[in-house]
Order: sequence, then C-alpha cells, then structure tokens
Amino acid sequence: MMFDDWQAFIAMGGHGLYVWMAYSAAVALLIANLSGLRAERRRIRRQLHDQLRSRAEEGSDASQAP
Amino acid sequence: MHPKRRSRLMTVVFVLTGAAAAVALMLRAANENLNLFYPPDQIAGGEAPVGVGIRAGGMVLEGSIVRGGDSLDVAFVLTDYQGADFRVAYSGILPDLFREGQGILVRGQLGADGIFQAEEVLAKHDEKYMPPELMPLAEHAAGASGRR
Amino acid sequence: MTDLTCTRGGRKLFGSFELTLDAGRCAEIHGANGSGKSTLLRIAAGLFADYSGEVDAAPCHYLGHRNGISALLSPLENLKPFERLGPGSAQGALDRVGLHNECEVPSGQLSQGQQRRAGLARLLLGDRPLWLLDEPLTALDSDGRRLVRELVEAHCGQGGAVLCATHQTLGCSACEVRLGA
Amino acid sequence: MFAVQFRRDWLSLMRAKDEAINPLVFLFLAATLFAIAFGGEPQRLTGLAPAIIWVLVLLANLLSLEALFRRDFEDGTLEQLVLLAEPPFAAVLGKVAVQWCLSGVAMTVLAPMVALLLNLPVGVLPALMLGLLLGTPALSLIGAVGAALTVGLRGGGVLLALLLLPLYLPVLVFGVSATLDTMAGVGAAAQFYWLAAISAMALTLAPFATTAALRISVEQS
Amino acid sequence: MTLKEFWHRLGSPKWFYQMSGRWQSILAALAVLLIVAGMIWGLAFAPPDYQQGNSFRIIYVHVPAAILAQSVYLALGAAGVLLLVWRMKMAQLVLENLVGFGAWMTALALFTGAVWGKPTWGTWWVFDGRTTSTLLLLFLYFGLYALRRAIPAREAAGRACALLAVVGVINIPVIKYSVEWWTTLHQGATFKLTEAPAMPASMWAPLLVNVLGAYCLFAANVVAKLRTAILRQERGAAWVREWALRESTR
Repeated sequence: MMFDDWQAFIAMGGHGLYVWMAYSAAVALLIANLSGLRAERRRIRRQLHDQLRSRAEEGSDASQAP
Repeated sequence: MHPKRRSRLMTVVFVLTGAAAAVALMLRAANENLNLFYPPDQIAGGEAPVGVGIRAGGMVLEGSIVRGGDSLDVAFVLTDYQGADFRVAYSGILPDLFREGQGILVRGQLGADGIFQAEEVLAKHDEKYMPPELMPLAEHAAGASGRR
Repeated sequence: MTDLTCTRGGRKLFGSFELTLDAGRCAEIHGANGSGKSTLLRIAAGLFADYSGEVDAAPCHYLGHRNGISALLSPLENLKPFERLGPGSAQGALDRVGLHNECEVPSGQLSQGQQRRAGLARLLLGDRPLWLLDEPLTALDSDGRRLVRELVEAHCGQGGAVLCATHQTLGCSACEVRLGA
Repeated sequence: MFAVQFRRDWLSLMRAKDEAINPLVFLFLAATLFAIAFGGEPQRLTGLAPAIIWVLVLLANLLSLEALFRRDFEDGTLEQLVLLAEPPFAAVLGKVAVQWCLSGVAMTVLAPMVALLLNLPVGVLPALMLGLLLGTPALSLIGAVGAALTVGLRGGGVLLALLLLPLYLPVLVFGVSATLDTMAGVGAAAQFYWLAAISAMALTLAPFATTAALRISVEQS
Repeated sequence: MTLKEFWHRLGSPKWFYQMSGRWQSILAALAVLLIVAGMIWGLAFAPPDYQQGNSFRIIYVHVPAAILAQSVYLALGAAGVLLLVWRMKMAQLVLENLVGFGAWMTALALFTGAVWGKPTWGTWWVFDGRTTSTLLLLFLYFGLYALRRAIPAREAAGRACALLAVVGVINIPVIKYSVEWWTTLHQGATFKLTEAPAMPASMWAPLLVNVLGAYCLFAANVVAKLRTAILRQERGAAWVREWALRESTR
C-alpha cells in the first residue's frame, strides 16, 4: 500500500478528481458492458420462450415434431 | 475465353504497376527527409544546408544555457552526448519543459557562422515513468548510457 | 437452377425452387407481388448473391424494372458500348424497336414507353443466349407488346432462351412457372 | 472499357454542366466568405490559406462525389455496368477519371484565384497547384469507394462525409504541409512524393473496392 | 481436408454455440478478476511517478482501453476479409456486434486520456499525434455504425461494413503516420536520441494484468455477442428450439 490512510488514498496527492474520474468511467463501462450482455441474453431467451409457447398453443403436434 | 483472359492479364499488370509506383514513390519520400530534421552530428558535420529553414534537435547541454539579461535572448548548446553539438540562438519564451538535459526540437535557419538561429523551440514530451525513489539511480544510468 | 432457396428480409421467398430452361424455350414467371419474381431474375443475372443452391446460367441480357438508359444520353449513345459485345449495330437495333427518329434525342425527353423500347433494343446487341426480362410490357402500347412478342419469338427461334417475369402473358407459346402459393 | 466509360460520362457531364459545376461554385463562394469574414486582417489569412483551401477542396469533392453514381443507380445503368464491364474496374476508373477532371483538374485550375482571394503569396501557387494535382486523384478514388457504398441510401450525403473524412486525412495533412513548407522556404519534395504515393496506392486498390461496393449496392436495390 | 473441416465448423453457428457456453463464463470471470485486481494494484500498490505523482495511475485504465480500441478495429478488419472472401457467417456476426464495443473502448481511451492530460499537460485536449489518430479511430467506428444503420438489408449491410472496415484497416497506418508526423511537428517528439528507460516492474506489472483483463473482456464480449446473435439468427432451427425447451424446463 502506497498510502498512509484512506484520506490520502482518496486525495491521490491532489490528483484525486482526475484519477477517480478515469477509474469510475472505466468501472462504469465494465459494469454497463457486462450487464448489457446479460440483459440481452435474457431478452432473447424470453423471446424464444414466448415464441415457443405460442407455437405450442397453436398445436402441440407442431412443436413436438423435430 | 480469350477476352476474359486478356482482362485478367490487364488487371494483374495494372495492379503490379500501381503497387510498384506507390512503393517507389514512398521510398523516394522516405529518402527526402520529410521533417527536414537534422541531428547534431549532421549539423556539426556540415551536412545541413545554410540559410534555409530546417529543423534540428538534440539535448540541452548541461551548463550551456546563457540568458541575455533583460531581453528574451537565450543561447544554448544542443548535443547528442556522442561528441557532436551545435549552438543555438533564440529570442522568445521558452517552453516550460525546457531544461538542461531535455530533448529539444528547434526550427529555424543555420547561420554561416554555424550558429542555429531558432524561430521556434519545442520541448520533447517526457515519456519515461519512474517512482520518485528511483530517480537518482535512473539519472545516473541515463548519464552512463549517454556517455557510451 | 436447382434447389434454389432465398430468404430476403427474414422471409423465405422460395425454397427448393427448380427450373431448367432449354434452348429455344421461353418461360413466363407468374406470381403475386412480392413472391420473388424479380429476385429470381436478379439471381439468374448474377445481381443478387444471397441465396443457397446452384445457378448455372448462360451469358445473359438483363432488362430490369429500370431500363438502364441514361436520361442525359440519346438512345444511340446509350447503346454504343454494347456494340462491343458482338454483332449488330446500335442503329439497327433502334430501328428494329421503332426508335428510328428518336435515336439522337436525349433519352430524358422521350416518353416512358420509348425509353422502354430503347431498353429492349439492348437485347438485340451482342449474342447473349439468355434474356432475363422483368415486366417487359410495362409502359408499352399494344404495338410495343406485339414487338416484345416478336422479339421473344425470334430470339427463341434462333435457339435463345427467355425467362420473363410478368403479370400479363406475352402471348407467345411459353411454359408457365408459378411462384408463391 | 475505360475509354468507353470515360466518353460516356464525359458526354453526360457536358449535358448537365450547370449541375456539375456546383462544387466549383461552392469552393469559390466558401473561399469568398472566408475572405470577407477575415476582411480586416488579410495578413492573418495568409497563414491559414493553405488549410482553408484544402479543406474546401475536400468538401467540394464530397459534394461532387455524392452524385457520382446516383444517377446511374436510379436509371439502372449501374446494373448494366456491373453486368457488362469487363474488366469492371476499368469502367469504374473511367467514371472516376471524369469526376476527377472536374474535382481535381478544374479545382487545380481554379485554385490560384481562390488563393489570391485568401491572400496567399503568388510564389506559393505552383506548390499549391502541384499538391492539388497530386493529391486530388486520391480524394476521388477513395471517395468513389464511399460513394459506391452509400449510393441509394437515404441521408447519403452526411454518411458519405462521415465515412470519407477520416480517410481523407493523410492527403489533407501532406497537402497543407507541402504548401506551408513551401511558404516557409523549406523544401517540400517529401510531401509531394507522399501525395503521389497515396494517389498511386489509391489508384491500385480503390477501383477494386469500388467495384465490390457497387456490387453490394446494386444487389440490395 | 481436416483443416478445411475445422474451418467449416468454426463457421457453423451451431457448433460454435455449443462449444462456447463454458468459454464465455470463464472469460467473463477472468476479465472481471484481472481488471479488478489490476485496478486495485494500480490504484493502491503501484508506486507514483516521480514527475506526475498519482495522476500517473490513470495509465492503468487508459492504456488497456487504447490498446483494445485498436485491437477491436483490427479484428473488425480481419472479420471483414473473412466475410468478403469466404462469406463466413460468423464474421458477419463479429462485424455487427463489435462496433459498439470498440467505439466505447475508444471513447474510454479518449476520456481517460483527457482526464490524464489535464493534470499533466494542463489541458484536456491536445491535437497530438496519438490523440488525433484515436479520435479518427472513433470516427471510423461511427462510420461503420452509421453505415450499418443506413442499409436496411442485413446481408448487404454486413458486406458493406466489411468492405469499409478493410479499407479503414489499410488506411490506418497511413493516417497514423501522417498525423503523428504532422502534429508532432508542433509538439516535438519525432526523434529519439536516447531510449526511454523501461518502467520498473512494480509499474508495468499491474498494467500487464489490466491489459490481459481487457483482452479477456474483449473475448468475453465476442463470445457473448455471438451467442445471442446466433440464437436470434437461428431461432427457427431445431437445435435452438430444443435448447429453449431445456432452458424453460429448468
């Protein structure tokens, strides 16, 4: 650890604003990216599910057939 | 099939000619010294043209900076630490990063007396990163390698 | 062409489509709007590549919805480049389609039907065994329709083949292909 | 094929002159606006003139490129070109050559007048014109790729600018610096070689990319 | 023959989908782990720079983002070649789905660069060689995005973007060279009379960790985007229906 206490860590020797801005942007992008991927995946899963169910309601034979 | 083959041949010839021309021109361009930049040994060796706008560069020799009293005139020596150096005269405000040992780019004309009359002085960005406690060590290392 | 399948815009236009066109034959493609007639012709012409299956088409002339006649140039100037393809002169072709008097006028000043005729004249240049015609009858008067029929019959008589997408019948002996249910 | 296409497009150009010279009018008008806006201090304009001229030439070129394939696309001639042309790149080259006559040669000829409007020293004119002559082929050739990709698209003009301006940058950089260096009394041979090299490279590669792009555009019509 | 087979398989969405489920979770976990570790290391344990002090720590997010910005564009160019020459389906999916990621990375590189520039150079933005070429890279990404949005037909859009990406990749070296040569004229950095001393290990190690993490994130993105795109594209296929059935019974 290069810093004596939390205050020094936050302050970053006077450059805290810049350092934390850069890091928070990176973290925000990381989180947004990963959660975006997850949301997209969930969405398509739901879509497929709905599609399947509506098809099953139309006729159970159709969805059973390979 | 004859016209088709002919057109294919045409294509190949066309591409080869074009590519050869492009490469030749680029080689010429590379030979032409795009920056018109001259390092200290070329200036000291008399390879740089006199009285024409050129660019030159080198490191500011320690202890060579002479400031002209009230005016903004300043003179210093640029060196490559390998035995070649030349004198520069400049009148104007120097960049903040200007200091001894710093890499400097000057733009101007080489006088007949061998003094470079600079119109512009640019400091090179420093691209080395170092923890502070290593500073003296690194400086020593840089000096040693410079004298190589 | 065999086993031709094409989907466009996420919609299957036609699947497992098969067609063999012998020399001297003319085929009319019928089908509702959007059933893929034009796409089929474009595939055969090599203007559309997003399909699966095999297409083996002879060198062809393609006359699409658009005539391929530049409005700024006269019919004669428009057809000149096609003279390089083979026998036949642009002047002769234009005479054949009844544009004898208009061949020096910028095409933009001609009527739609006359421009269509100029497009038809292109078919007569260069020896291309296969003609692909997309709605050749649009904008043509009864005289023009007869002209198309004569041209198609003459072409087939010389051992050429014609594939034609249309809503009307050409009126010549042609086999019929139906697209879409 | 090159000659055939060239003659054809040249004829079309002559028939639609008023439309064709619009980019040149734009170049002149915009330069005049700059000159008037800087009215009080023409000497300040001198240093900026090369940059202004080159940027205006770039924009004027974009203007004329937008129309390069549009008419042919709309009346179906482009389809025929894709089907007929043998080899296809020769026809594309013919079209681009006509466009270049207008955007490159005509602008080079016009450049001295524009330069004098913008208070550029007369001694620099040869360098400016040489730079334009060597650099504009690259603009037309690279531009043709973009024009072929965006032909028939809605809002094609802005899209074309977005696609092409980053690719134009090297020409702009070398062109402006050639003029500036000549003005400063420094030789600029290297920049001219670079401009010629970029043009030669574009001449070799761009027609093929343009042909491929035309195919893509024609296929989706 | 076997190579051809492998090639064919790689281009087959079904095969890829079945193989990639595990890759994706591993890659994503690895990316998060490496990036978080690298960040903490860089923030708290790496030494400050002798000249710049603690603002130097921005390097640990800036450099990975900048490296990715370029790598993604190169990947797009490679995918473009694959699509144009071999018509590989997967390449089209890559082209469609990575433009956004690359653009965001470029934007992050520019933003962190600006934030770093303020304390070190005293200004948010300089038209320096590297910043300018990165900005142009962002414009190239915008161009790809706009072109894809402008063309309604998906297949045509993919091939148009492929062509543009390839043209861009050919152009990038020239752009980079010209910009760096041109702007450094005013900034001063063309010559290297001495070699800059390498960073000590305590400084480059966390950077390396972060760069690796960024590449893992890149790979995870590729895999994830491809998986969803495959599901969407092949929604009619039997194996997708089977998969959905299995998922829904869970």
